[in-house]
Amino acid sequence: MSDEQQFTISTFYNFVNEKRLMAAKCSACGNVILPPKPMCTQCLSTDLNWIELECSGKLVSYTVIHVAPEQFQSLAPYIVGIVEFKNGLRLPGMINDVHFEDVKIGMDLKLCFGTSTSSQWPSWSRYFFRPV
Amino acid sequence: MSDEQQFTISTFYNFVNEKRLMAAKCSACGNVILPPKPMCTQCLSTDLNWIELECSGKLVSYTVIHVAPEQFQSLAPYIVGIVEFKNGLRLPGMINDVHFEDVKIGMDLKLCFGTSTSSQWPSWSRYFFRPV
Amino acid sequence: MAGKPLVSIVSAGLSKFGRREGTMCRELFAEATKESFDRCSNLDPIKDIEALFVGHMGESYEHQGHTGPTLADWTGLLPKPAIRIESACASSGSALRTGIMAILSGLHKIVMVGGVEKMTHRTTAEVTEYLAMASDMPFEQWNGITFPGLYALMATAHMNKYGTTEEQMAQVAIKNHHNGTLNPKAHMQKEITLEKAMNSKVVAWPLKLYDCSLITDGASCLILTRPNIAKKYTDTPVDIIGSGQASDTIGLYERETLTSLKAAKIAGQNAYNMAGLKPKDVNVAEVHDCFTIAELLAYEDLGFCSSGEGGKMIQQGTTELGGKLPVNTSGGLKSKGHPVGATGTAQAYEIYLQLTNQAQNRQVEGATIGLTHNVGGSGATASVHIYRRN
Amino acid sequence: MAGKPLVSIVSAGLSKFGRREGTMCRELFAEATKESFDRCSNLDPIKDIEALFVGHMGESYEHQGHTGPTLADWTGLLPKPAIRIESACASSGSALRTGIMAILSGLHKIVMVGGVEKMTHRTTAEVTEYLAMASDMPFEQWNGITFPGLYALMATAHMNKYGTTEEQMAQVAIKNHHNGTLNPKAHMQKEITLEKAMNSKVVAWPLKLYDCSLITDGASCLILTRPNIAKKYTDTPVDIIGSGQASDTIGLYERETLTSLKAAKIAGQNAYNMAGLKPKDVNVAEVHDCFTIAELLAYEDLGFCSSGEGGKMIQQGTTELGGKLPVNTSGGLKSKGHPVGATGTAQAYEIYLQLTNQAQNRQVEGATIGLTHNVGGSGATASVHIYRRN
Ligand SMILES: [Zn+2]
Ligand SMILES: [Zn+2]
Repeated sequence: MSDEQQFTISTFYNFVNEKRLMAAKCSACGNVILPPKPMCTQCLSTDLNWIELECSGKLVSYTVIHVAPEQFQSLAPYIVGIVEFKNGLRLPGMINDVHFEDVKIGMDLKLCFGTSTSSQWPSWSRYFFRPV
Repeated sequence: MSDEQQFTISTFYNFVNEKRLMAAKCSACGNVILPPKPMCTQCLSTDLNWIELECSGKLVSYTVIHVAPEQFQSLAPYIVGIVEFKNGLRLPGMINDVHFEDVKIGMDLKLCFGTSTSSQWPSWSRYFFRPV
Repeated sequence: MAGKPLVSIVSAGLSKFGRREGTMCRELFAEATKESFDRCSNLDPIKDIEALFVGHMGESYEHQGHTGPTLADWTGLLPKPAIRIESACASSGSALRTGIMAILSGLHKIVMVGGVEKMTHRTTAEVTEYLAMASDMPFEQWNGITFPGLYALMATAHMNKYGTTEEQMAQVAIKNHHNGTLNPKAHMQKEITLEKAMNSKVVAWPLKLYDCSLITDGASCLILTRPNIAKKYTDTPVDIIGSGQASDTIGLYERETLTSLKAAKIAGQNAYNMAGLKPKDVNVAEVHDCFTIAELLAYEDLGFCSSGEGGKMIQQGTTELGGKLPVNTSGGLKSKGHPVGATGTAQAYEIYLQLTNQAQNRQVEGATIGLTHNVGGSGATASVHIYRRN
Repeated sequence: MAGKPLVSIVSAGLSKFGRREGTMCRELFAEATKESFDRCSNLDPIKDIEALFVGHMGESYEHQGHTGPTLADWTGLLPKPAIRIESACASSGSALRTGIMAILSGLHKIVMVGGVEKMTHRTTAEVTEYLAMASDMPFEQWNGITFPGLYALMATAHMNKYGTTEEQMAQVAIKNHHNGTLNPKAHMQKEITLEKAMNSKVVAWPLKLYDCSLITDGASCLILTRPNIAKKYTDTPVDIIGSGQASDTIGLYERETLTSLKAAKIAGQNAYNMAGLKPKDVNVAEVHDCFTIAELLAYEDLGFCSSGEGGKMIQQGTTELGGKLPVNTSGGLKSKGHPVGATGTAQAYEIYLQLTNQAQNRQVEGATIGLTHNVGGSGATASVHIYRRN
């Protein structure tokens, strides 16, 4: 089984590394699944396909993290939020290149692609959000 | 409540730091408890006292650790064993200053006191065993 | 048969909550069990207690897993089956539910349920990291979202949708700190002012230090048995008449709404249905105020008020001692403290005290129905229990 | 009423065991559940399964706790109660017992039990450290004693007391590697020789590499229901007729003997008593061979042979395929692999296959009674179950 056929979080991040935002779509019931899961949680089918999503979305909620875990302490304070794409699919992430005062629920944001940061597990690539 | 009145593992190691091997003794039923516990597990009394044990004991079983956790890798291979003191009380620990070939079940060993090794939790002192 | 007792609580114990330097989980748990044994002189714990179910959230704090036998070892309960239950901050709520099933199953006649956590020996950064393990690793942790951060996302959404204010959240802290001064076992024993709360350091905006529960060491336990034999062990058993538990997505971002915990709503509804009661029947409740916003969500999710009215409810004083429905008389997670694994059964301990008239100067007069609401993570687990004075 | 079925297994699933690169626990568990759903077409999992109890040992591997809801989330089981059970390497044996209680309690009609662990993405040093968390931190871990080290202490004592040899231990590995070649889901698919086993690298003397079970990724699950409705879901349910569980001291050094696991003896005796059976009635068994010495101890503790006779029993071939009592037909932890949290219900999966004639070229002909023996840590938990072909 090639990696791309595995509907895993690891494959999702492999796509992120290729600068693509991908979700799983169930061929049986049409459910679009993000994060991807190996089995449709609506109809339990494993007949899935990858589909590419547009990177534009709207901010659902946000916060500013002041007390951070060690790994992120050098970035604090930083803004994180939950962003809704088309079809109501959502992902959380950091919101960069914006002042806290300018962040508003409902604002347009775009998912952007960072780079792989670690040779240790998990060596996933990063994504983040930025105002349009 | 002073530390010495707490029948805890921490207090046990405070005594180790003072080069004393101490156990809890239940005033209600006479049970001697090592490692110390705040409640007698035989009669559930919390009326306990500290008693000092002699450091001499006999080897019950042993092994040589070749694959060690990171923290101990620089010491590997090292010998560890379980030692029985009077009253059948037992503790495990490293056996130093002996060749593997000379280690025998039933041999006489003596508990010796090392030093405190860490400023991080837990900053307990070390003990180890050595042939008499 | 709504309202039929599932099990009876015949005793309960709680360690002192606080910074318990020089202790380990096993020693704190022994302290709690000792109280429960002393309260119940007709019980022979070593002979009578047949199993232990214990909530414990994090093996990282003490680098120690396999908590079930460790605690049985330190409390005289060997060789009885002893199982650790982990549902993040709802670990001992889940342990309680498991203990109820153990009794109802007929396999055991008397069981102990409880929970424990030792946290204060770790740095704030370490605790922040260990708590984050209860959230979704590949999307939430990976993006630097902390536990306060998740509740902050709910708070921002609630403020935006319903006009809830930071002052209203602070009122939760003020109430619970007041209650904590009446509870000698609470971690904090001091009143706070609105000014102090509002000016405290930001942890994850809009949540400030005084919106967050305390990092605390502590343990709690209950002894459960079949209702028909409970009077053999105590004159004042407390019956559990409703148990509801539900799960939700591990990731907060996967959920339809951020302004309500669906798992808590379902768990609450299931518990009410089992008990044959409605929210208005509850006289005293302990709810999961890990953050002040969480207590407001609890009011709404449990039907104590309508959606979006949580802020108004705290302002009206309904949930204060002396109000119509006192909530978190113990001081709650906010002031009593939140040793995560211990919290669920510590809530039950407070309700046990209230329903047996042992809550001293925080006693809710005439309380006959109590409720506990224990939430794990950002709401992926919720466990609700309803109690009745026997 | 000895021998009365407690619950019936109506389906079971197992992921491929092995190095499952690029997967997480939740994905492996989905793979196992998918098989169990496909096997049971009369079941509507989303509607019918009412709760999930899942064994998972270590939150450190994936920096992920709160495993219950995470797995429910990935398998369509939300919003059902989903609870993680941790008893070290006996986590899913404990989960199975908890699921049995859930059915017997009357609170749930159909539940899923299972277990999962993802380990191979970590270094050997990391895995060594995470596994050690199941042993006593302040005396065993603190003194550098690893998990293999604890079983090595038992092996040395057993050799000293009974004359058990390293060759006899190697025979366990040879048998289980052979069985593994017959199991397409086993991690290892290769025979080993005595020479190869004896010359493998020392891990903790006298235990060498081939005395140790494999670091493996995998997941397992069972679907349980009330015996009186089992036939609605499958023509070939397997009944569980005995469940025994016991605990012992967390520290190996605290125990009276090192040559037997008291918890396993008690758990076995309780399971036999419940089932109304004796050791000689068992036709096929999966025992906890985390290390080769552990399989020999299991023979003795379960009454398959007398104390000290384990070495002789393996030499006589009694427990080989074709012998009188085949043990670890799946390949055992040694060759099938040991994703710690998954092991208990993976053992039950093999017995389910055997008692429903689905074990293909490792089928034990005419097997009607099966047994599983799941041990946590160095023996602080033991969970024994007895199964009967319906
Ligand atoms: Zn579908
Ligand atoms: Zn005593």
